[in-house]
Amino acid sequence: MGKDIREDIAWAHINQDVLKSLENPRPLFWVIVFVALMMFGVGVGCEVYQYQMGMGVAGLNNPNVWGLYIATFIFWIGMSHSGTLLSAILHLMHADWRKPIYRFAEAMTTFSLMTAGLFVMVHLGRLWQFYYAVPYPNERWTWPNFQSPLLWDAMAIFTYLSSSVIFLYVGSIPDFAICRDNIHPGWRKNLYTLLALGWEGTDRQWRNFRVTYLTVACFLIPLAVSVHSIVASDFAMSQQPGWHVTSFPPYFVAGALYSGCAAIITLFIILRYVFKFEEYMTMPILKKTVRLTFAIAMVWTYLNLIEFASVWYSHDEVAKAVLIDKATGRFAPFWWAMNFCGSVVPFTMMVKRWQTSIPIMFAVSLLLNLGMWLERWMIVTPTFSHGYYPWTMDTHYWPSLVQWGIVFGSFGWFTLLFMVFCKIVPSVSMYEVKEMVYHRSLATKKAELGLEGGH
Amino acid sequence: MSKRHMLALYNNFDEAEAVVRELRNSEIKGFNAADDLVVKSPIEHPEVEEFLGHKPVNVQWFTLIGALSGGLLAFFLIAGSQANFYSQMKGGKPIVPFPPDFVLTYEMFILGGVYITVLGFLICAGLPARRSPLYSAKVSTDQIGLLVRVDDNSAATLRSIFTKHQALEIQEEAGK
Amino acid sequence: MSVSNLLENWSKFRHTHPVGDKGHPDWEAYPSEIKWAMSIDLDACTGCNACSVACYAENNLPVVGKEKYSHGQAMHWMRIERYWDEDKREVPNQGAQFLPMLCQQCEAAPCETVCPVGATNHTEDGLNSQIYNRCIGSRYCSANCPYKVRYFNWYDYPTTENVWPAPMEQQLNPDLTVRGKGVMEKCTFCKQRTYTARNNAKTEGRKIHDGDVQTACQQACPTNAISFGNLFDPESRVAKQWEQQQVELIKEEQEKDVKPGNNLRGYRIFEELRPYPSVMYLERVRESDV
Amino acid sequence: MIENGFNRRDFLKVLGWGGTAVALSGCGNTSIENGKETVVSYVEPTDYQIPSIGVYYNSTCAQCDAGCNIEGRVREGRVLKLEGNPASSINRGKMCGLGQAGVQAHYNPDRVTEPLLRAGTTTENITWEKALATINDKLNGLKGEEIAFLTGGVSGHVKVLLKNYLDVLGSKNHYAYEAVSPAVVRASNKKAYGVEMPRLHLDKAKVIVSFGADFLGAWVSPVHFSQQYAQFRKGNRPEGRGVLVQIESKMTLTGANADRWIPIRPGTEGILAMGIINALGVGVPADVAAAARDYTTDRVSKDTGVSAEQILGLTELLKARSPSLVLAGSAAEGYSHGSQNAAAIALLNQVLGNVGKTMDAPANVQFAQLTPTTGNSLALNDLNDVMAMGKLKVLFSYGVNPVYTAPDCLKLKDNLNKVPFKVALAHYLDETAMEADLVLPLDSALEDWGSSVPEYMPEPQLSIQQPLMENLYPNTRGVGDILLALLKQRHADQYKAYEDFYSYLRGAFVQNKAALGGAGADDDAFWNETLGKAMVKLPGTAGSLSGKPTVAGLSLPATKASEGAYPLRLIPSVSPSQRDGRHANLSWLQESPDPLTTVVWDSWVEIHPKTAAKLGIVEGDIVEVTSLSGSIKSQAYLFPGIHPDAVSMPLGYGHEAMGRYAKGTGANVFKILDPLFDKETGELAINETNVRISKTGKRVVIVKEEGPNGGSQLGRPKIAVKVSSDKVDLSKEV
Repeated sequence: MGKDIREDIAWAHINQDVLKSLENPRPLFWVIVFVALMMFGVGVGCEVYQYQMGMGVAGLNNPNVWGLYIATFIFWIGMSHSGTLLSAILHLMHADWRKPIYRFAEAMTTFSLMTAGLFVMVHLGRLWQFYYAVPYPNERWTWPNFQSPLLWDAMAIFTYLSSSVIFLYVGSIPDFAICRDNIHPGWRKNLYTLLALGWEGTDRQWRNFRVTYLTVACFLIPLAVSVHSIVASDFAMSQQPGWHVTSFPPYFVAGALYSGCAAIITLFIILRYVFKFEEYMTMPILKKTVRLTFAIAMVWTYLNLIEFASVWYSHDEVAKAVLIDKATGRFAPFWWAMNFCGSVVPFTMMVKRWQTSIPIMFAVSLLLNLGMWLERWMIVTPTFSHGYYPWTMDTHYWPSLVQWGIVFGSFGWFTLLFMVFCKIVPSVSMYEVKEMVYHRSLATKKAELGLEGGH
Repeated sequence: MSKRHMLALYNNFDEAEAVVRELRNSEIKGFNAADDLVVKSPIEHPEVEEFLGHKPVNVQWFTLIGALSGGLLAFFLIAGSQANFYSQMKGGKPIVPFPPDFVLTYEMFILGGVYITVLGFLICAGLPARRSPLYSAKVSTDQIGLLVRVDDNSAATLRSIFTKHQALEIQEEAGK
Repeated sequence: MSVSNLLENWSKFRHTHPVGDKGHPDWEAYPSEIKWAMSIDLDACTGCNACSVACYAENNLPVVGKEKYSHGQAMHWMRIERYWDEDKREVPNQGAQFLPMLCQQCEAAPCETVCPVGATNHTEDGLNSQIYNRCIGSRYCSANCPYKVRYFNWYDYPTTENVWPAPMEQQLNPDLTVRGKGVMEKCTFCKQRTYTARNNAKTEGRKIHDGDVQTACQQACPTNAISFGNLFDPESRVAKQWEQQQVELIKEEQEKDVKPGNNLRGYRIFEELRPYPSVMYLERVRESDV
Repeated sequence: MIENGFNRRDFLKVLGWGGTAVALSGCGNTSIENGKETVVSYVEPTDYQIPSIGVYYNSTCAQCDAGCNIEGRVREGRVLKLEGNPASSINRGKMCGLGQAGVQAHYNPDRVTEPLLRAGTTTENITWEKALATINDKLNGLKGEEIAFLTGGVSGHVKVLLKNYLDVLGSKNHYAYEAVSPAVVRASNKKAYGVEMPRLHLDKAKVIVSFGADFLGAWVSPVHFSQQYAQFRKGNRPEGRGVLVQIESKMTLTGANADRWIPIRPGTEGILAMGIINALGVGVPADVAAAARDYTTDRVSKDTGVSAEQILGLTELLKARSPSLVLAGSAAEGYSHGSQNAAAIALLNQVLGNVGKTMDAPANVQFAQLTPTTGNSLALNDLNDVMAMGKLKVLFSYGVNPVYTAPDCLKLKDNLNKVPFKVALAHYLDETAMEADLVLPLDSALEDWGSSVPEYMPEPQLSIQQPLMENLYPNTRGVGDILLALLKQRHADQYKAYEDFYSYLRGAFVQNKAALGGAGADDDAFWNETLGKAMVKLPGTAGSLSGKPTVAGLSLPATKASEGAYPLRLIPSVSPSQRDGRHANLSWLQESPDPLTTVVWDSWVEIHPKTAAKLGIVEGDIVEVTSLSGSIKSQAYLFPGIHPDAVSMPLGYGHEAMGRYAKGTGANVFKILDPLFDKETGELAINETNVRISKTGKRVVIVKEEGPNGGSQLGRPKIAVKVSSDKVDLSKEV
């Protein structure tokens, strides 16, 4: 069992430790960047081919008009939610243990949203006309269709992405100032000078900063909920069996938080190892994150069961048939794997000893994420393969290598963005760690005084 | 009378607080604690506000205006464009349907709110700003800075107060 | 944007379509006197595929070839489905059942509302239009179509080998486009024909008569199983058939179906999903005395 | 990007300005500026070529022998679409898929465009002068019997010219060959009714019992019969809704539309017909009754596999509802006792008193020289024998593809090579044209002039085939023009008045205008009016059906026990779109799913699920179908609509040449047919071949329209709904 952050850690030491992560990349860093670049290259290659030839090369067909692209899109959108959870919700709740880990979680939000946005593009049959979906006054005198959940989706993602970027940036300004003050002169210093906007930590700046940060956090919470509800609306607003479910929005939101938390555990472990952040990303934090994840896992499990139950007890025979098909048909292995990964694997998190076991939690978090990806796939594909119309059902459908390639590439893209982020933005929020340490030491002091005073 | 800036660095908030309280209580000519004193700190510390006395924050007004105008803009833009583009007739649906418009209004409400809040933050916090000449990188590390603007005459008084409270460092700069 | 336009259209805030198939209450004021509809008599349909081939000829449908067909990428706007009886009979001694399935031109179409760019809309003559130029290929319409009768251009068929090798491109009908890759397409009720007929009627200053326009499938059908026309015109064959079969357009459940023992055979597929399809089918009859 | 595929500029080139606005509104790059060809506007448009307005010209469909009257939609000089001619008594404005695909035959990318001369292994393009001169050279000094013409069924003025040419050459060798033809039924009809093709009135029958006559799919004149069928099914006609009973071993399209489809053991159709006669009891002439006495219901049931209950039920139905119509089709006639089957079925029809009610005689047409010479498969046997003996020196072939359609056992290809000079008049380089020494490229049916008299027509008529557009290729010629040119080589003086076949045809019509309903009219006016309609009524006298029920010569063989080595009967099926394979290169037809199996772009082996289970075959298994004469491989399709003792494969697939869409698509069933012939007519007994099925171990996913549910509606209500006739009131229907 690791120790929590030492309360007597020197603030200068915090600066040093974190700033170290920004400089002098280790070989491992370059290896990861290279691998990520290769993966991304595969994805780009597949996309170029698909762009040239048409969507047919993705192996999509008449009933299966959406494939892995939409499933993976939801996956990435979902992953973005944990950043908001950690930085906004826990911020409002004054859970100080979020402080060392929220920065990279927020970055994850931003980058997974950017990745998700790519999938919207990749999915379009006429990518070169994507701007038709953008609402702006134009010479064509046309507007997008505001009734379409896809448009709500685009709008929600745009709002979410830009708000997240702003949130991430605003929250990093004091840290940029630290970087500015400590980094050797050169382009990086200039960059940080620019990014810090002349931040000096004056009382006026801090005062406004606090209110702004709180306000944006307040906005982000309903926004995050609305984003995934809207993604759920893409499905729930349609008439298709297996999608037309009232509980979809909360189900999606829970799934989103779930996959995001799992991803945070994964990244937590990786960053902790790569940047030697053992002092900040401590075991108690991991433990808290794991417990939170477990709680969300149970919420998700519940909503998952609700979904099955509401289908099962409805009189919608077709939806029921889709459910049976999920459990017994061609996609049954994946469906059962999803249930296993999503609802059974998290029970390992109940074992106290394992909650802080790095290898176990790493494996578990990966499994959870796999389960969440499968969940999205199992939402999208079986409904297409087994829709209302018996004649057009298609059980032979299997995504082509192009689809897999682009999905694969998206992980490379995400990793690449994250790697670049790690070297530019401090992945641990220095000033907030200081705050945390400060408040904790104050509390300890008070407690000691209280004890001495005796009542 | 020319003014000069002085920056004193302290190890912790307690010391800084003691200095500020003393400065606020003392009557130094050409120095008004409310206007001429700036506390620079590496972390946000709510108590700073307490010992500095109440100072208003106006960001929320930006928020209110931003959110409302975002929402209104969205609704009228969407409803207006739908009503203007009659050919987008959807079987079984009104030309201007409220439920979907509400979703977008909601999103734009938040978008406007966030954008204008941040704009308000920049305005209220005076960012981006030139850095003041008296700045120490130690402030962003672990020390508390007290930046004062004072008449040349009173500089010595202040310096003595700073020193009394074990200032780690005192920087001075001739004023304008 | 213009204010007058805006106010005028705002005043049409409530939908103009769908309206009752008996005609709009204020018929004169109604912008369109046309609601195209179809009825298909499954007892007459022999499943011969003539309609489907006619559709290929009329509407520039690409022939995708074996490989793409095997991937489920066929482009037949009009497909003939063949069903067997499901009562576990050992031999299909009542033959097969054929069902020509085409876009049902729903009045409350699930596809229309979901298109992000408004590429599929409702026309004044009650069709479910598809604007190829506007389509960005999100395929949401197809995802939401319960009948799966929307067909996506998975490839750029005009430049695909052996789709229209020279000189086959000369057969293409210039009255409508050849669709490029990435757009959705579907049955239009032979839009080019209805449009011409409406124009001709307008030129001659008269209303459309029944028989002014035939769809390609209807025209080819050797057994006249398909009838097509204006549902608002009480003289049209299609209106008479709907009337006789007591099928009403804006109903998710027909009154006759609630009453037991009706001896009518008109029905619409997935009526209960409330898309108000414009195609009525007549049940296939099988002799009870054999 | 694929080169030389579709070129938008080509598409525009023929359009002129009028069409560009419409044509350009599609998607993708629409630049026409990068081409160097000139777009010519119609400053002075040709008559009837109004830019962007479609003009309709009447003509006659040449896709099958039904000879439907069509109208072609022509825009900017291109024919775009074929539609039925509403004035026609044959098809009344309707058209089948096969006919629609006629435009694809016209615009086919694999047409022969130049005369080809083969010398050894090399092929060279030659001029028409050289081609005709070569023919003349080769014919010089030959005796009449050394020259032969192999054609399909022909009629009209081409037939006249052909006969004239053969006369000139002193040859009597005109072999009219159709691989799939109702030749046995013709013969038995001739015997029973006195005519080969009596007129049928399906619309007047209350019951139709069809022994394998696929009149809705591929039999004789399907579009015409479909129209009658639609009437027959109408609940509001005086007779009420008709009942269709189809008896066959493999479900045809007609069988799929039957109220009762009765699978029967292959070859026992005649026995069932006799069984029904026996069961009828009353009203049967004594001699017939005596002959039918042996066919007790029990025995018939045992022989045919049709339950006694069903036989009696059917008998009752026929008794109760009269008039009825009993038809014999290819499924019944394709056996070595096919004529006997057909005779027994005709006998049943006669006994039921349908002659004169639902069946009557065709009119006797005045111009006998124009009436069709119908093809049969006997002709090929005869020709094959002659070739085998090496007697032929020059063989012309037109409209047939015997190298493809002849069973391997005939060794036709070897025998063909014994003919020193073979001329093929061809649209495509099909298998036969590949063997020919000289290939003469033909105009498409939409470019050519011609006239025809359909074999089956409700009213006597002479149909005109006229060009719907200019020749796509400068060096193709019409068959009439070729014959005329060949005749001119011999008798230039007699034909010098006719510059080309068009003037010949016009002359022929104008000369007989009085008989063709144009008495007293101006020549030009008559001709123009005739062309406008593209058909004229032929004068004719009412015919009558002769003959009364007779059992003379009727002997049905006992059913054979299935043979050990080849236990299954192979029933080659004639699909409505592929027929005998002559249209295999039309992509619309390849992509148009088979109505029953919904398979596209390939052939298949229909096996009853029970049989398949016994053999361990599942759908998609590549199976080898082996007969005494050879074997082919194809994919297995489990099909409930087939007798368990039979397997079926569609004809028309498995071309080795003919073009990009036909070549290599599926397997050719003709190849493995055994040399078994109908005893009376000598026709190839197409259903007589026995086969065995073995798995090859390979399995594919069948490419078909039908989804994985195999045509099940999964219990969803209201998709394709069927209702029992007592639950519905049809009499008030509109």
